[in-house]
Amino acid sequence: MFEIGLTHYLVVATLLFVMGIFVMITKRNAIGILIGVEMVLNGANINLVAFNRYNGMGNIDGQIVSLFVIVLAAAEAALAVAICMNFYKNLNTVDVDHGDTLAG
Amino acid sequence: MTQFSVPWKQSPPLEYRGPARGIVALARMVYTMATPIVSRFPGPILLGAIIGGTLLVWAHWMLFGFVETIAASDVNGAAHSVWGQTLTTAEIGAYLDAHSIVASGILKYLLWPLQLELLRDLVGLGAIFGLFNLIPVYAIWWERKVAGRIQSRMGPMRVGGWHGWAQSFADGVKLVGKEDLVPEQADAMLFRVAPYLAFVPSLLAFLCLPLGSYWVFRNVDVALIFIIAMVGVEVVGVIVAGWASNNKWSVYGAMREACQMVSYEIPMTTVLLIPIMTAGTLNMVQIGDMQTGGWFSWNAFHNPFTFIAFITYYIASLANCKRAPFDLPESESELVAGFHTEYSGFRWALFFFAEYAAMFVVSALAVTLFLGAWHTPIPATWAFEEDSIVKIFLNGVLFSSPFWFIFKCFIFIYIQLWIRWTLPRIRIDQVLYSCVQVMFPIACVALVGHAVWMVLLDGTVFSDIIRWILGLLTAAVTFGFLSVAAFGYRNGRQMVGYLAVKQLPGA
Amino acid sequence: MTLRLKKILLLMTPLAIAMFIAAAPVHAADTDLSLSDQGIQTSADGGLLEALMFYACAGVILASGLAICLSKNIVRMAVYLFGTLAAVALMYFLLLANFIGVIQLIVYAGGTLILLIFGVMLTSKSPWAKFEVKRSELIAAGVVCALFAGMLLFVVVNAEWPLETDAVVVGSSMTQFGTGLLTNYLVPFEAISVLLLVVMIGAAYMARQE
Amino acid sequence: MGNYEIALCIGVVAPLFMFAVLAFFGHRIGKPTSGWVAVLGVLASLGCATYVLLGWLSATDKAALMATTGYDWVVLNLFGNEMPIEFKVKLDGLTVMMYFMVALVSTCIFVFSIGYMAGHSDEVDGQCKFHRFFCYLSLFEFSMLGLLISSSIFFLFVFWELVGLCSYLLIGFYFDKKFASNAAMKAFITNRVGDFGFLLGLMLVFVFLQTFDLDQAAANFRHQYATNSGIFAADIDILGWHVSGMGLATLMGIGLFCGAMGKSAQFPLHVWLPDAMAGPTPVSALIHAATMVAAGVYLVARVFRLLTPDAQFFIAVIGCITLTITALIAIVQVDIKKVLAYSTLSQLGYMIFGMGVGAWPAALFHLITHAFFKAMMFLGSGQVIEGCHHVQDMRKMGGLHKKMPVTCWTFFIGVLAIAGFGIPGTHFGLGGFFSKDEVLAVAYERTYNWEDRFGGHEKDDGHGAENAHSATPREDDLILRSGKVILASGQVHDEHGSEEHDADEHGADEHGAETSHGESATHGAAAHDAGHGGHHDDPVLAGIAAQQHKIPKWMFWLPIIIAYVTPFYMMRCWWMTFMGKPRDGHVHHHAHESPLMWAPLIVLAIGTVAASYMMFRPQLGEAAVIASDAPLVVAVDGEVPDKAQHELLGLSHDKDKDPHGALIGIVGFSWLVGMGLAILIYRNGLELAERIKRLPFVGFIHWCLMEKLFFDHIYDTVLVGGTRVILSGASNLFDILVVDGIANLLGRGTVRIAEFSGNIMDTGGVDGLVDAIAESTQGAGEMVRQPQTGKIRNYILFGTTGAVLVLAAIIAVVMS
Repeated sequence: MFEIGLTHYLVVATLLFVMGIFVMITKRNAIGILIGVEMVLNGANINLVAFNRYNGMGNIDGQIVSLFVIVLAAAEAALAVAICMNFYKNLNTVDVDHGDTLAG
Repeated sequence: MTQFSVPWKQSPPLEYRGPARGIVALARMVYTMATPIVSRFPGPILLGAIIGGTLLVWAHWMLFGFVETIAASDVNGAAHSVWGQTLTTAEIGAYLDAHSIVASGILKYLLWPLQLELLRDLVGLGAIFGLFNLIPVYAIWWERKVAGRIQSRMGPMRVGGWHGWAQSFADGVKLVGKEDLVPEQADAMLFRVAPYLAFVPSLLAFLCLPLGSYWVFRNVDVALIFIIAMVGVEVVGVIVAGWASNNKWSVYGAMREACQMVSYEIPMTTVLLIPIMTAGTLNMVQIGDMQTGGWFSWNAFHNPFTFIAFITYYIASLANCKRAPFDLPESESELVAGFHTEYSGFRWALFFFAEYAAMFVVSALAVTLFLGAWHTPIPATWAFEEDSIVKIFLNGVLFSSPFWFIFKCFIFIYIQLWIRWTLPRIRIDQVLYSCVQVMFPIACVALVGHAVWMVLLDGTVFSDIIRWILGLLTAAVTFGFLSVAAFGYRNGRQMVGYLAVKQLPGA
Repeated sequence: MTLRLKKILLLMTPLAIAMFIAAAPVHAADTDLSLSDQGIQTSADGGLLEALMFYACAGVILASGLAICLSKNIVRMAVYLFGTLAAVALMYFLLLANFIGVIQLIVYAGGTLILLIFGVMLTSKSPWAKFEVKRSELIAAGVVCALFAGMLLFVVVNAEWPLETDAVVVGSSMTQFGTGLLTNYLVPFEAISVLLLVVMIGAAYMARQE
Repeated sequence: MGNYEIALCIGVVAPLFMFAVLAFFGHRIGKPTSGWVAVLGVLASLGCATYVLLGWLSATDKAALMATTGYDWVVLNLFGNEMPIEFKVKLDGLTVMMYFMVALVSTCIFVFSIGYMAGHSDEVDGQCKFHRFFCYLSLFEFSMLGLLISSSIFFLFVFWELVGLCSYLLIGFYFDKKFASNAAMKAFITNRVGDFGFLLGLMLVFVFLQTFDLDQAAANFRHQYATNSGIFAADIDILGWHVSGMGLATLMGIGLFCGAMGKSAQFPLHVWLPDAMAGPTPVSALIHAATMVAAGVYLVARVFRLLTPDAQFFIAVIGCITLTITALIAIVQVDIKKVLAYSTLSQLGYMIFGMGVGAWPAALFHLITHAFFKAMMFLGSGQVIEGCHHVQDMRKMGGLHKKMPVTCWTFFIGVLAIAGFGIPGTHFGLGGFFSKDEVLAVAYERTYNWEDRFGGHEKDDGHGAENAHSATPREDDLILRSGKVILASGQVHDEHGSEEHDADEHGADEHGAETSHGESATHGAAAHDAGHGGHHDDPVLAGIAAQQHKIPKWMFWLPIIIAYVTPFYMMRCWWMTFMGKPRDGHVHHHAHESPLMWAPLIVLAIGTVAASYMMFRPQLGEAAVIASDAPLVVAVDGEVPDKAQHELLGLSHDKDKDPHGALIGIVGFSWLVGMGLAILIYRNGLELAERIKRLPFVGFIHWCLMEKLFFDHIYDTVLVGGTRVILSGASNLFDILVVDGIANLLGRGTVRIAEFSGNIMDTGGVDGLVDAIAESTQGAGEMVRQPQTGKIRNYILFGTTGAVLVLAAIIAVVMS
């Protein structure tokens, strides 16, 4: 119980990941979906760093990859917010359920 | 003295619930009981506060140094001597065992708190929290005095005694006693949380701020980025506050704050890369330790690019802690009070604490990275070398102590105040223009130039010549400025200086 | 609901301070003779303190995550996300990844989150605009996610991870990051820089005024 | 880094800084000032160059100066070992001289440009392009100087491409003119062809020599040759063509030379340079006469140690062809800048030819003298063009010497210099007289004196009893043979050390004796291997060079003939422009010259005269040659005062075999003949020339030459047209045969089947079946359509569901 190991971190990461998916599914606001994506990425990142800590063979590859993930997440957020603004400009709402004009 | 009578009806005492009740009662008690005492003995209390604070920090340092040494001396030769000799817990234990002292077991037991980091951490936290609270209190008082002098008036003079030194304490007590209003249409939860979101990061930044080689709570290898991150995170609180107020002026303030902060972080971080490149580390203690040996060896005078970087950083830092002329988020002439329009009482005070602490933090970054950190302008080799306790004390105060650090920081805080009360506020588009089209190119040029300089010129005689020229130039400008100010003060008895006094109407 | 979340969030502040104190590495002398002298932690404290910090951290992460799931207000969600991100950063400190921790703070909490809130402000018509989700959808999502979480947890708990118990656990140093980025990871590093440029141009293009 | 390296770097960076200033603030700085800003940058370069040059000339221990430290720019982990790509400043005589030359010439040209561009820069929509011009020029200056100080081929390539870019930008400076933008594109594409070869050579260097550093590469090359490993051990098939190790090394050399072919506009790729005259005239002077085109020669000089004899022969052939055809074309050109362009091509051909035959210092000497006088002449032509209001046709000029005396007489100095004016047998002469003479002298050696010098020794010593001197027979063989090779003065100094060199007559006899024994090279090589690791005169490369071919006779006689042609067309150009009677009153009336523009001309004229005598100042001559990295330089000094020095240079003692003696008879007075002929023909205007042109066969030749020997037509037809034809033909064929065929087949088959079975099926119970299929399809579509809600959240939900199912399946499989 008081000996914290890899599994503990993985459990937290898993829960965060699944909650992110839940957020993505249940939020109709585009920004809300973005928040869900960030949660998913964070969950994955915890995994990377935790594996690096407990099974890292003395190097920091996991941390470098998680650094890349953070940077990519920032880029993705910038682009996604721009997309949201465009969405808002075109449809006058950020409700993603209105973005189904191409559906058959 | 004209005595005012109260022309309106006295409002009934406000009703408070929960813990606020106790706090308010305490505040009232302090106000009623302390005011007569404070106004009667202002000098001793001020002196006592300063000495007490210093002693607190001093004790913290001693404890640190001692434990530090004991912890570090396991590495061969790395130990610094405490009181003239090196000690480790192992050595002490071995000594006790070897001499078969009767009470060795008990003594060893008594030594154990030294190994418990929690104890010294608590002491350190106390010191930091004290520092964190004292700095805004005196900075606010000082700002009012400076503003007064710049506007040819006296500023607060009453509370306390000598130049109203206790004004901020009185204000604090007043603010705690004020009613905690939440607008009806506001998002109450976020409205209440926001001040803490602004306040806590500023406090956390102090954890990594070194006031000396040993005067640091946590010597973290990524301290510099951590502090920048904390300064940047503070903005979340401001935005949330503006949004949660449900007031269009507040939202405007918050939006301005958001885009201003995000933009200005880029040039600021870019120029901060320059001292990082020079030092090759993100560890603030190491960066500071590299700048020993007088003001020629300070990073700002390393080459022209670092000098440019220093100035660029300082301007960007003004924008980053929303000081004039970049105080768009709270511009009182357009937005009432910007993001904290709806705030009152203690929560309002939290924002001010955050702001003034952030001012100190960015000044401390400027000092640590560019202006020799805690080192004296004159080389430390000039220190007294003898062992008498007075000399050691002087040595500590004059040559390697937080004295210099805080002194330099307050110089920069003073410049911030000075700018605020002399320069007009600029428009938001001008703010963004100056960031993207002026500061950022300058920062990039300085970065590239510094890199080239480091590769080509470091360690050559050119570099030294440039360094001397820059250092002497700055010293000459500073000295000349001080001379002019002193001359003006001497002749006009006014802070604003002789020449300005001559121009005043009626002079 | 709101009251409890408020208390959780208010509890976060002293908690964050305490956890940073405990998680930050042991400071040492100014010479650079060893890793610990450079402020780099060589092993976690272990024991009770670490466990307490971990549980506090995990608690904040999960509580604010849950709050995001349940919240209807987008700005509140963003603020809860801030709690998650900060707690994840603290978790990185616990995992001896100081640099990743501060980068998480500066990029995620300082940059991405502000961008999100900015987006919210620019796109919301009224501060209280809410989009309700159908109950059936909520139930479906809940069931699927619960199943997913259960299975993943089952795998995570039952899997036997190869652990290096005897290897020395060393915290990351900036030198390692620099060398790594400029040798083994040079190509992704360059690719990401190009990508960032593209994203910058793309975002500016998409969000421009017509 | 020492002070000199830093000075060189500052000199490189200063124009870059000015480039940045002009790029960002140029439009604010304004019209004349931005030019002066650029001049400031290049003056800084000139100051640094002068500082370094003086320091270099006065230094006693040059080897110590050359030992520079570098910085690892990036460390590649390839082939299992670490390969640093180093940024290092190359500091040797070649760099110092070239650097100084480039800085000086460009300073003059920058100043000139301020005057010139004042009238030429407002041509696009009234938009001021003045600062843009100087912006590009500064960038070019940066790239060119950077090219000169690069110690690694990699950085050399980087700067190489940068100068190419600047050339493109500046040729297309008047991009609103169709011909200018076309010329820019042509130059760029042609250069790409050459650079492709360069890149291939670079890859071979990278793969086989495993380094980019020039010195290191040369050392590796030598080592690989000595041990018969690496590239020499390669035995590969390229597209079924078997290539031996030596062949691959030759390919590498030719590949590297391809870059020079592109930049220096050598024979197959020479077509871009005349078109590049579309750029402003100062650009032509700076880039397309003095510096960038010479960079090709510089490149060959730098990689000389990596060239096999076959590669050298290839280079010589290319140079020979270039110098011949372009000089012939130059005879008939009427555009003043075109004449200068073709003469530049011809002179570049001389340089490349000199490199190819091994006249390393002579070619560089010619490069430097040529840079001065050709830049001067181009500026003079710019002055004329500016003065005559953009008239470039020489037929409309004439009699300008009264209107623009300074231009006229400085131009005349240039004509004399390129024509090789001088009194044979004395020290009186100008530029080309000395430099071209040396190239030709070496060619003479290689043509007529080669066999009898080396044939005998190969038999006697090569496989003889002296093998015991060295480690491997292969190396030994080479060393012994290299001892007989004529060595450049600089190399002689190196072998004996500088102190011996100072005592000239003492060292000379000794050396002469040693040379005949064939041991001195062994001795020197041992000393040098210990010291510089494959520096100047390593015996192995010398050995490679010793296998050089005896060049065929036409390769000696063609340059000789062209030496007569050159004075002719240059004099024709000068006379048509400045002398005689004015042929166009309007043009003549407006002609004038301005001080800002003729002052640089005078500086360059002085430079021309001074550079002519460079070889005779021991210090300067050494500066160009000493301690530079030519492995084997077959050099014949222009004038050899006494017998001792004669021996020192390794020339034969007999009077009848002295190349200079022979050359006096052959080309000594070529300048007189050529120029005299030109004056005779053009003395009285153009009538005589017209009459000559009307002669039967001459007319045909004239037409051929006017059409530039059809190179452009050939390229246009064969390459461009061929590509078009092949592609369009192939696509047509594909369309007709494959696409149409399949479509027709399917269509026809469908029609047949429908005809055959349609009636039966239709009338049968097919309708019901079809209806059933349609119904079921629609039903299935409806069913499938349900989850396709178009809502992103639903897709995520379905995706997650899928993941859950897959995970469940996996768990089930694993658990069971």
